[in-house]
Amino acid sequence: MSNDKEETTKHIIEIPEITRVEGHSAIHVEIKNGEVQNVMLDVFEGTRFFEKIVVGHKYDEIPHITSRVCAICSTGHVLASSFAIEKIFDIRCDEITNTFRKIMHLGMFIESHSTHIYALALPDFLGARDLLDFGSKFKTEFADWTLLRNLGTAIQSIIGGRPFHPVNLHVGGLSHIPAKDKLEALLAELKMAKPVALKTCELLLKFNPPVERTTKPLFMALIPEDGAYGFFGNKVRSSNGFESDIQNYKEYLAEQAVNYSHAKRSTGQGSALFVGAMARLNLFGNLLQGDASAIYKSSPMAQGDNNSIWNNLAQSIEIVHAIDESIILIEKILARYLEAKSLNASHVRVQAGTATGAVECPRGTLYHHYELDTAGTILVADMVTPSAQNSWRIEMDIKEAVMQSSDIHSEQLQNNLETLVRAYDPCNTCATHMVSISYLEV
Amino acid sequence: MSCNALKCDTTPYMVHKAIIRSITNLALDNVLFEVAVSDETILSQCKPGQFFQIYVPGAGEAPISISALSRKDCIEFCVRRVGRVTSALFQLQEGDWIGLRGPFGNGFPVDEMKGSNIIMVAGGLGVAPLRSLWQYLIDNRKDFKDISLVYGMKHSEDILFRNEFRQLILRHDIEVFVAAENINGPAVPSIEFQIGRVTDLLDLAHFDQSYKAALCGPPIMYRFVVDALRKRGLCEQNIYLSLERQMKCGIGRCGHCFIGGHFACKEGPVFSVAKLNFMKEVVECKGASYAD
Amino acid sequence: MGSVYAPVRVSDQSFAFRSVRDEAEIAFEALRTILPPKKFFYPAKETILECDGDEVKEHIEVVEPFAVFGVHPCDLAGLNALDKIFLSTPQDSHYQRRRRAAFIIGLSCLPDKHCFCKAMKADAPGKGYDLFLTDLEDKYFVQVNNQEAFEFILSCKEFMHLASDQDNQGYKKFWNDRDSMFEHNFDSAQLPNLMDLGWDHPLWQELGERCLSCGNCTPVCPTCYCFDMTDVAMFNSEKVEAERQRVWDSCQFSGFAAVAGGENFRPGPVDRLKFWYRHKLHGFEDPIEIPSCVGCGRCTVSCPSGIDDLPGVIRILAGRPQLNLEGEIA
Amino acid sequence: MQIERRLPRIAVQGLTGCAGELLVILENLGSVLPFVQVASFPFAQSKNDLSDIDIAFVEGSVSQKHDIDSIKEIRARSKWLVAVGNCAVHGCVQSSTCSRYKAKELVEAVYAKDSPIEALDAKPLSSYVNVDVELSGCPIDKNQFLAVLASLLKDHLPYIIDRPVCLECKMRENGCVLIEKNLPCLGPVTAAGCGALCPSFEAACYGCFGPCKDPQLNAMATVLSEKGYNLSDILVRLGTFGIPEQVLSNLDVKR
Ligand SMILES: Cc1cc2nc3c(=O)[nH]c(=O)nc-3n(C[C@H](O)[C@H](O)[C@H](O)COP(=O)(O)OP(=O)(O)OC[C@H]3O[C@@H](n4cnc5c(N)ncnc54)[C@H](O)[C@@H]3O)c2cc1C
Ligand code: SF4
Ligand code: SF4
Ligand code: SF4
Repeated sequence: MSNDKEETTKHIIEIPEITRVEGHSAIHVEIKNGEVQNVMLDVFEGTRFFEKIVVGHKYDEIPHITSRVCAICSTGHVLASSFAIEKIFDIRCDEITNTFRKIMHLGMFIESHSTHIYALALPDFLGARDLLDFGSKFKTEFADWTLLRNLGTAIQSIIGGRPFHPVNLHVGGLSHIPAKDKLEALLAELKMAKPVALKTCELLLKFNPPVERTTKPLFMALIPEDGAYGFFGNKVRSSNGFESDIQNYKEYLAEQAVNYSHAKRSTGQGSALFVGAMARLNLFGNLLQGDASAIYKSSPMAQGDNNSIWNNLAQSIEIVHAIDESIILIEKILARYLEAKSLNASHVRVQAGTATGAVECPRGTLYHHYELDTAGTILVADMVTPSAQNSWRIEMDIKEAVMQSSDIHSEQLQNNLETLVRAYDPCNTCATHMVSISYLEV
Repeated sequence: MSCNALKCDTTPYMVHKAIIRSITNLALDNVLFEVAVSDETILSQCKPGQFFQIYVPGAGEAPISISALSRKDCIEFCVRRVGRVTSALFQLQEGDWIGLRGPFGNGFPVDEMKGSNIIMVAGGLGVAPLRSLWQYLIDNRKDFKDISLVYGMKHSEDILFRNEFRQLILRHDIEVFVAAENINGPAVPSIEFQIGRVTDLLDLAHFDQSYKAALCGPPIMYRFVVDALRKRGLCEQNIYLSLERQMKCGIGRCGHCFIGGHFACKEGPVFSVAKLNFMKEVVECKGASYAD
Repeated sequence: MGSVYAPVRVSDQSFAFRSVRDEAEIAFEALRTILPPKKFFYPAKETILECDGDEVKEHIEVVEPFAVFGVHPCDLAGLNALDKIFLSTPQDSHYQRRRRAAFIIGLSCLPDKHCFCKAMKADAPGKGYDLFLTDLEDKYFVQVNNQEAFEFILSCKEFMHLASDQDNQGYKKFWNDRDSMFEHNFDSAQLPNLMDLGWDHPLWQELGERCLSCGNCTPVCPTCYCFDMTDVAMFNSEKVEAERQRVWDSCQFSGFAAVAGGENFRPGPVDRLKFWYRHKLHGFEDPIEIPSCVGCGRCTVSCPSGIDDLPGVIRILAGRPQLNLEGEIA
Repeated sequence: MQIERRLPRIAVQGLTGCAGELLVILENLGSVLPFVQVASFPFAQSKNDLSDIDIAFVEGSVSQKHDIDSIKEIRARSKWLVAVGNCAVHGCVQSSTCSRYKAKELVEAVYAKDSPIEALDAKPLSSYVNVDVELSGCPIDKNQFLAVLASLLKDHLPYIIDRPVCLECKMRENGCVLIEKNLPCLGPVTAAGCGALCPSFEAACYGCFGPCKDPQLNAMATVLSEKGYNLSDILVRLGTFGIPEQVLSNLDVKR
């Protein structure tokens, strides 16, 4: 804090914790002589040290342990860690296993995106005080959320065993092949949910950004592995044309620990990154099919509007995609159901090595990196979460918004900031959690 | 389809609804519930030393001894708060209902005890079931010879039934001794505490091998008291003790109260030491043992 | 029409009674299922009473008639033992209701190395079945036990013919041959005495140290019946209600004999294991005055620690040439 | 005069955890809303009031000073305090690590040398305050949660099963993966509640509900080492979801 007493009036304005985000954090805005000096995203969720937690554990325990980083994207952590370890062991899962994994992952997208859109973001737009108020005043929307969320949890429960922290996904494959009749029931549920997903997009298309965006963000996402819109891959691309193998993630994502927060933050080749649904659409939206493609093309995003508020819409488009894609994938499995094979642990050839695995999670790219010894025990681990990648960008957005504002103490600005931050769907449990704002006037 | 009868029995776990008539605080976490029972047959079956399963809806059942019969249609239960069911019971108020099943088990063999000298030894909450026995003895005073009552507890302030003890002490046809390991809390007028354990009191009490003894207290007490009684020449056949076990059904099904192959709920909870001697496991399980 | 239950394969080595719709689903080769048929009559968890605010009522489960196919002699003996427990006075209406709804079709079997029903005198189809089928390779020899079963037979006459002399011979041969296939043969009449004499045998300590107290041995046993009763509060549309539930318990769990005041009458696995063996080999002074084991071998195959080798334990208690326990387990 | 009956006030708070329990509670809120007033649930609503709480559900372990303050405040303001989830009951994965490393070492390894981040050893709630009910699970089972809430609304202590997973596994009639596949199933020493989920998916239980009552760890380690697992690996595995390091280091495994 400054001791420059002459030019400053000192006071601190405390704004209650930003709620309705997954976690605890605060935003400090430092203002000097009316100029924003510094914006600090302080994640005050307790530290959990996952990079160290896994060390000394056997490879087969890793997906189950890392899933505990975050309930909401647990499936993503399970898959990213499995991919990394499978690379070390040089295992290639058969196509049906991969298909199951894809459906499971899509289930997570449906659950996570719908919960974010309806329970966390939408109450702002609709003018509901909070979720409970929202539940009583907007019964249809509440029912739509329940339907979509139940669909997401059903997919994850049938394939993974429970709504999150799946028990059926392991390094090398699935321990149990889900029953045919359950998959058939899922198909019916998916088809029923489709109109609701379309409705969600329409709803979000109507909401206009609360604040202007002035700078162009740097988007980054995994290049989908099989040429169609998807969430698995081994290379990234960013909106400035940069491409790299994920194994070089340390070089292009300089991760730094900042002294005001428990969350580490990443930079993309030195500048603030934007990852997540909007980044994926921006980079690979042209790969979408069917309804998802049509909605995307008609959205402001396709016209080059980069306001981060459209991340909500981007998520709803991904729900449409996830539903269509799941239907295709389940039908594919049902056609070849008898070929499905469960994991036989003795076929996993354990060997030493180092590798990186990544998946696109609802909030952005998630990296897991491991070094194993010959017995399959973890020696070194590293994880880079989407929230860590977005945090700098969030700080910049806040700075922009505060600078645009005529009255930095207005309730309107406060609300706008909350809305803005929430649009990133920051899940600090992964790096950590989210948000209270205090202005620090120096 | 082994049987063609159309009607099935009703469940043996059905409870009888009874209303709490009064609630009296006896000591910290010890309360006397007076419960009105409308069913005459239940009341007429009750014997000293038997127990009921008391049901608090939503919380569960716990076996609780009959502490007395009162006002013609009431049963008194003295309950200590220790866990789920007993805590739930403590939330209830006069006028609320509870469920009862019972009476279960064999109580003290009052018929066999007739015509004898009797000594009763109570430790702590063990006084609750013995109370039903001494009330019976007093009601049928002429059927029994000399009667002694020995009651020990850890802290004097935990004494239960203090008014009743005052009255017992005033009677001349029953010898009463009360002891506490620590004297604390406000004095309890007209009750003279010895400092020590029940075993110390036994040295004071006048009794000999002709006595029959009824015991109730924690397992550790049994070990010492039975030894002392044996030394004074009491025959093992004539020493009765009431055993505490987990009991979920009261009708010899749930298996929790098995001791040495016997169901404590059906054949007990009162056993003679002579009988327990032939039940392997009682001796084996140190906690339950009176003779190590 | 109620369901038909029969053994189906649930894993590499295990079978379970499940509802079947097609003969192809049935695993005729199943020797022992994970749970014995007791689960149909005395389910792992059932509601006994319902309580909504002021009313307590018996929960009366409407049981549709159902058939259980493929019940082997040891399991029939197990059911007879449970009948004696649950149908003694006061009768357990919940058990009774299910028992009456069942049509039981027994099936002959050939023993493996874990079977010792012969020693426990539970190896022949005695009672407790409606029909009993003996597998004579190209046909079944059917025994009919009551009027209802007889009526059933009449209803499917076209598949039946009256047993010929040759069939009778075949039947006798089957059971004679089977009789000679048992590895374990000992005199079960001596078991209570062996158990008493072996009460302080060092074996218990050895077994207890390996015991996981996981309780796998009791639910699988056709004659284990201990239970817990708990009240579960729950929400319905307007109020909070409660149910009184009966759930399987196991004497192997550490809280089984604990009472208030911190006393636990069987605090360690050694005490608990010995208690269980006593029940199985000695029996209780309960309505079954026989050792409460029917020799099905389930406890042996479902103990993850490999210590519930009943025949092995019996041999050791009997003082037969000391077996290497480790060897037996492996 | 009609006095409006006040609905019991509940609070749902998170300390350091993965938000799993918050999510389970959020997803099941619909069925309990008629019975309670949600006074505080920062995860789901903006206006929160932590005063005069009847039942507080707290997720997460105590891992920093801020958590200590929060849990003490919640304790002081609520009648019933329920620890939900493995983090709040046992400390979960982060606590197992804290017993293997010093907190400072962890900060340095994950952040930077001389990082100002203040981390405490992750501990369950009961290390700091008196907890009335502990409902473990990672995540908690929704039916167990509803039963706990229903009991507490009647002011009764809930019944929570403390027996091993094996019991539920047998009830579901799974083939035992420890016996049949030699997988390192921790079901025998893990508290039930999940319905034996992993074995029902033909996988080994990894202990996410925390230890059952009086787990026989010596015997568990013996059985696994006989199956060829390395003893030190077994101990690390056992410790993952809440068996304290001190307990494991005192085991006396034969072999
Ligand atoms: C014949 C008989 C007569 C009795 N008479 C009386 C009486 O007159 N008055 C009276 O106050 N009490 C009496 N008791 C004791 C009383 O039944 C118990 O205190 C009561 O059952 C406790 O129930 P609860 O639900 O309140 O406690 P619980 O919640 O069951 O717990 C109490 C304690 O019991 C132990 N415990 C119980 N079940 C388990 C388990 N599954 N695992 C581990 N530990 C367990 C624990 O130590 C626990 O702390 C009697 C008991 C018997 C058998
Ligand atoms: S004790 Fe074992 S062998 Fe005997 S009946 Fe029970 S499970 Fe079968
Ligand atoms: S699979 Fe695991 S939980 Fe199931 S019985 Fe075997 S050891 Fe127990
Ligand atoms: S089986 Fe074990 S690891 Fe799996 S969900 Fe249950 S407690 Fe958790």
